[in-house]
Amino acid sequence: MKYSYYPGCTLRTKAIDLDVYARASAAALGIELEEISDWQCCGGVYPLGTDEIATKLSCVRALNEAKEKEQTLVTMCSACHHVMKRVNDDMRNVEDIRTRANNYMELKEPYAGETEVLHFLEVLRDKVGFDELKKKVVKPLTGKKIGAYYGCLLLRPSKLLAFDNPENPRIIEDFIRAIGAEPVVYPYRNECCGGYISLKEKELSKNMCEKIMESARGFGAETLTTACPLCLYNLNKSAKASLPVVYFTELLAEALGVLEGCRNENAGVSGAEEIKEEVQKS
Amino acid sequence: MSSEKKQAELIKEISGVNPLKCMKCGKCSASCPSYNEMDIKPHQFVSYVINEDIESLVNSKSLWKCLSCFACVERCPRDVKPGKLIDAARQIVVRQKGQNYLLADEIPELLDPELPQQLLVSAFRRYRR
Amino acid sequence: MQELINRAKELLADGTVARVLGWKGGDLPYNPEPAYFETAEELADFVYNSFCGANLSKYMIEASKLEGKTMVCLKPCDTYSFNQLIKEHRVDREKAYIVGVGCKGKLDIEKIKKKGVKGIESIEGAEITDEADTLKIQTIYGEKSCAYADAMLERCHVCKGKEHMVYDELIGDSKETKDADRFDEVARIEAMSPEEKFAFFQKELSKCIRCNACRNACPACSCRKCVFDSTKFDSSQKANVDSFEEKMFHIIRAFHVAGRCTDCGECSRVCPQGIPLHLFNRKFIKDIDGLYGEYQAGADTTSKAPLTNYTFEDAEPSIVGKRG
Amino acid sequence: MQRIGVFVCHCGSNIAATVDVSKVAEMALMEPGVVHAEDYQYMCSEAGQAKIAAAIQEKNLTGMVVCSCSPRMHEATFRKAAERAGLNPYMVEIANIREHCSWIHKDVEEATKKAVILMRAAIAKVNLNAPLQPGESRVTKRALVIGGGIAGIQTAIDIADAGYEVDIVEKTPSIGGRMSQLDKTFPTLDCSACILTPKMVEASAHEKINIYTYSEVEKVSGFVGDFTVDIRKKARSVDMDKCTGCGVCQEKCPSKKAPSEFNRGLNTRSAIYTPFAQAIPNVPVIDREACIKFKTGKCGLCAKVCQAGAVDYEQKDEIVTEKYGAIVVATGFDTIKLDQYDEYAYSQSKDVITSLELERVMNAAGPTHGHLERLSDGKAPKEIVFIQCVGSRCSDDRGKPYCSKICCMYTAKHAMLIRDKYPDVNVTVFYIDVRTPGKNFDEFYRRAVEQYGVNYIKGQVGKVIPQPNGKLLVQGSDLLDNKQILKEADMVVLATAIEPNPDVRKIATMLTASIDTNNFLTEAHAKLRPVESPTAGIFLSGVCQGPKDIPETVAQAGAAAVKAIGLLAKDKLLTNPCTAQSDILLCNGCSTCENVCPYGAITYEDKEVNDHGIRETRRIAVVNSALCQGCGACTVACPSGAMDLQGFSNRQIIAEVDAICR
Amino acid sequence: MSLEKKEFKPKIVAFCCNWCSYAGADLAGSSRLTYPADVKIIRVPCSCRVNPMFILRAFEKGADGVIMCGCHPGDCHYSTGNFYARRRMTLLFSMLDYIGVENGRTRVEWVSAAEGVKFSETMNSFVEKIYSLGENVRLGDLRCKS
Repeated sequence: MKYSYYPGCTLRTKAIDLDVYARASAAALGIELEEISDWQCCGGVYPLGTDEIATKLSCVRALNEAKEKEQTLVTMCSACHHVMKRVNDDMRNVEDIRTRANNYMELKEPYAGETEVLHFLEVLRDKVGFDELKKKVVKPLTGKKIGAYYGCLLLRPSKLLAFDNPENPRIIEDFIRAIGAEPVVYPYRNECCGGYISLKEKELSKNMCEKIMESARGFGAETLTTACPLCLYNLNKSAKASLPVVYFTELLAEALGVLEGCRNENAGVSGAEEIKEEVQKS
Repeated sequence: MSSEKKQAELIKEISGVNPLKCMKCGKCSASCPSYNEMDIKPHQFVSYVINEDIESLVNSKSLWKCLSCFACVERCPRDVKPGKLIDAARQIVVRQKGQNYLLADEIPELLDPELPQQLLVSAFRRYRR
Repeated sequence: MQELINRAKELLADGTVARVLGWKGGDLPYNPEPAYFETAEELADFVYNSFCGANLSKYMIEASKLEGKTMVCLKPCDTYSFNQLIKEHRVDREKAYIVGVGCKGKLDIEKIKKKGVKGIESIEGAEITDEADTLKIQTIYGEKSCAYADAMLERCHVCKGKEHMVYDELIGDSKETKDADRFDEVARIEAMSPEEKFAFFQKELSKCIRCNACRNACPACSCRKCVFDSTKFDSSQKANVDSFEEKMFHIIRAFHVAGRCTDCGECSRVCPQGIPLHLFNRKFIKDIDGLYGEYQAGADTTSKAPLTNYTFEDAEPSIVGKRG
Repeated sequence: MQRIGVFVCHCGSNIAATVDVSKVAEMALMEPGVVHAEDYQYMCSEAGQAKIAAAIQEKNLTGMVVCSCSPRMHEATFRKAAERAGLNPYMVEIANIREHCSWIHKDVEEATKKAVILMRAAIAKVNLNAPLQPGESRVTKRALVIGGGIAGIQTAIDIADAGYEVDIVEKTPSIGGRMSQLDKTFPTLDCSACILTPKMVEASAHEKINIYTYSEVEKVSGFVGDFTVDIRKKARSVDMDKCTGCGVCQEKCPSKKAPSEFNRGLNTRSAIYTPFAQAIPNVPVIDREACIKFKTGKCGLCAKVCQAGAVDYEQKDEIVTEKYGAIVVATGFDTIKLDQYDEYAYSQSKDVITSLELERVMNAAGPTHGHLERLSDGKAPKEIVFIQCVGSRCSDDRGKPYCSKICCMYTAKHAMLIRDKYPDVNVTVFYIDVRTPGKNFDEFYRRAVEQYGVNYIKGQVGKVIPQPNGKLLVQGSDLLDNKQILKEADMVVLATAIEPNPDVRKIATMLTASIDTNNFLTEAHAKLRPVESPTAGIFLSGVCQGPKDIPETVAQAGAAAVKAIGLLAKDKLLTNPCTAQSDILLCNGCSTCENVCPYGAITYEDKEVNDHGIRETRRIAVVNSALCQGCGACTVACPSGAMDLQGFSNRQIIAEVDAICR
Repeated sequence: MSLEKKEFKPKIVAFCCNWCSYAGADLAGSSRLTYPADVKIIRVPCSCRVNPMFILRAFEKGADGVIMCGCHPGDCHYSTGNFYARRRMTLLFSMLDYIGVENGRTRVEWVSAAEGVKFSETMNSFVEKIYSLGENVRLGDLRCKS
């Protein structure tokens, strides 16, 4: 199985763990992730305005490359998944956006949403299959009580993302079960962590994350897992954050026995300096 | 057309939302995680657009409290999608020159060592032109 | 041929049949024509050779009304037409004694003439017993030759097979002649631009003189009275004023036989203007096969015809635009 | 040549404001065959009809065109007017210059031009019309009622009381329907069983009523006055004649794990069961999927304990074929599935229930024997939240776009009953609007607020959040106080939208009765014929036509009965003469038309024909005009044009095409 | 023929079944949902009454577009009529496309009695399409054009 892979900006820097574990796990599962060449950042949030075109082009570029390679496009980060799927839907179903975006792009042949976009979790569920995954687990995480934290971007709007039941999702729970751990279902797992608001409204985000943590702990979770670097950041900032938060790929790598191999040299990259530089440039 | 009317039309156009479909059930406000931070509540956005009171809307701090978490969009029984209206109002503000809610100068002090790239680009896109 | 004549004599003699429907020689070596034979003497004129292309099944509509049985010679492809006529209650199976005759591909004299062969006196190699791959043609200008396959009717190149679908007995051997796909031509036209398509059919149909030869030969076109001859649609009996009427005639004709046409190719064979009329029928057959599942009219006498059948999931008419 | 009169209606200003009606009338006179044209304010009025009659008689008209509203509106009116004046009603054609012209166009010149063209098409058609005579068909004096809920029971009793035989076909083992599941009824709070059971008994004891329970309609053919229906009597596995209803089999049955349909799956029942104590007939059925005997071949306990020897494992489904003159659909409703509404945690918590489930919880015969308790732990709740409009009034594709109509009232009822019986339980209702149009309805709701102190909050709930301590956190809006509310509750009750019984689509297809996008059966006219289907002989009773409460259902059931009685009282019916006919000289007898006829109206006969001197016997298609409904499928299937449709003939339609394209 | 270019006013024939589409057109009317006056409706009992002859006849007489509307598949008043109509029209349209007639000139749309909005939208888009295709030169009978 060979896929086009769109890592996204954060997986190059702060969330390099999410990426490294994913690649190691994919390799262990016989999945080849072929990185999109010269990908550009998806923008982190989907531009909601119906007249937004330029902000969607980086996604179109990646989607078109996958189309040309006749591959499914896989994302690891919730936000990239969200933006990519929605832009793809625009290209497929919104004639105005499709026409205008194609006018900008000057592609060999117009892109009309042909590429299939999947989050890596969907690949595990729909392509690999959780039953198959279970068979490949070498170090089951037996006894671990893990709460899935979905947040918003994986689930909503459910009609477009077609990821899982937006109000009572189960894909990560099934994943947790497949790697031998015990999923803890708690009602706040699809509530927002605050998202980008945490840049300027730190308190607001903190309150939200505390609610989530409390709920998860109340139902017996010992660890939380997420697919989103921003969720991870916000949850970790929660003052009463008593639960560790890890990427789902880390759990996967551990279960597949490839974790040690990638406890990596990249650990400890300090992103702040680079970000500051980038900001100065912009 | 008055400028207020024009702006109301612009919001409807950018958002693709027909506010007249709203039946004022309040499910959006019941779902909003930022509700308490907002001066104009999600269900009220619709009325402001219908009444063409865009001035109040663009000056509302609610614009900057919305998380785009799409809970209101997901649950709205009438397909009104208040979150999209809010974003359209936000767009009207940030598309006017110099109206960015996030200034480059203030960024360094908002940063911390763990802060992910994604947060910054997301905030940039929602808050700036 | 002699075997056929002998058998016909026997059947006439023992009273099994009252008459024989076959072919008799024409005024030229290559134009035998359908004929009835009622006595052993008359059978002296009986011929069956590679120019006996005519499909005799349609004659059985009238023959079914006559007293007694008729022995009818049907080639493999003709039997599809006969089956279809049974299905439509147009012929009476009990009134027919079907002798399935062998076929090695029928010849098209126009193809020979197109090769510049003129003043034909006789043609050797066209007898059903001949095994020759080449025809020897005696003309007033001397002997010419022509490969058998090159002179074959278009329909024989896309033959449905040499198996008889319905018969009482079989006489004579057959030889496979299929060497092309019958939908190739249709596909080639489908791939044209609308302008090219229009120009193509405009050119072909402008040759039509509304002589009704196609209609008369077609075994599916067996209405007692054609809609184009009746007053039911205010469309009867007037001279063609414009090219549209030919189009209308041929489209409606093809539509009326859609799902019933066995693709016997008689329409094209008999057209004096050489219009490839089978291209209309084959288009419908190709669409029916593609949209509603493969269907061969006349392969049996019981299946539901595509146009009197449906499924809930049938394609919408908009598929026409989407196929591009 | 026809002598045609053209009558152009102003429809007040509805047409005249946009169409120059006098111009249209003037133009009419230039058309072939037209000998009279006039315009008038309201052609459908008595004065208008008098004008038509006068013209018919004075000008000796042989045909007429009315340029007016849609033929679906007044074609019948004008045909009757023509008939009274001595003109064959089928010589009347309507040009629809209102719905298809004046109402949708603004420019007078453009609309007038179009009106003229529509009129020309109608004139061209009338020129080819021929007088038609309706045929006659007989009426079978027996009615079928599909569905044995309160609607079906009431309809059946009313028809039977008028002296006609009625059969009720009910899918489940007992009649009674949804109403039998209710505890109390609004606005009087009387016990549902107390008022329903006597009706059930009356129906079953009525000498004119025959009840098929555990049965389904399998096939319907025929038409108004003469339907033939196959009814599948599913194998009950118990002999109805022998069973005494003692109940021992149910007691002894070792398989008791099947979810009870009657109690909405909140508890279980035995494999051999009657759905509830007052069931009619009081004869159990064996649920073969749950029965050990049927699953493994062993057991057979029920047969052993049955003293009457009524248990019959060999029983098979049986098909009964009956003839009916009229059919009443009373298939009722169910609540929608809630899998699209997981924000209310229905699938996550046992303490989130639907209102219909609450009915069972409150009922003495229910899973908790009438005690209000949480289904998760059996504890008495202290705080109950009701959420209104769950799945109703949703224009997204999760729910239903309509108001379910009954929820506001039954929620007030529930709130009141709880507060009355358990005064220490707090009840909060989240509502969008409280809708109480009905006699004593608003008073009832106000009583809940004023007398019983039910806390009504205007605002929808966004999410129900199960807490680790087992409570439910309800996050809702208070739109009047402009607050977001977080309320901890012990139970949440969802006023779940109702939808037509899922089987109704299948039944409607068999009946060729039309159905709307929400699966409600369509009425022949929304205002004037609300209990009839557009398909003649089919009548609508109860919620299958639209949401309604019990009083309304009973009223409609009676109305449907009256309509059915009106039909059954006739000895003969006039049939639509717009049927297919085959031209014997053109027919090939090829059977193509027969294959597309949905009514089996076409047969073949050997007929002697004289075709221009040639006499022979031919196989010819013959249309049974009593069966033919006039769809025209055969006319297009026929390659020779032998089959044609009266009133919509090939030449008539072609004349219209020509007139439009002229 | 005058030399000055006349404004193109297309002739469009719409066949509507009595039970669904004609009622849908009535609903469009009573809801005042406009569509161009170029559309003229012919009432037929069912879409299965529409003979390909009628459609070709319309084109012969100068129609620029022909649209047929019926009940949604499965909702036919006569239960199966539109199923047959669907196959007939699919094959006919395919044939017209095959001989080079622009596909946009023919359309089938299923419109229920409740879909006044859809009726009006359908007619608007169909008329728009016909305007974009222009006059029907390929199928028109020149005699009928002035």
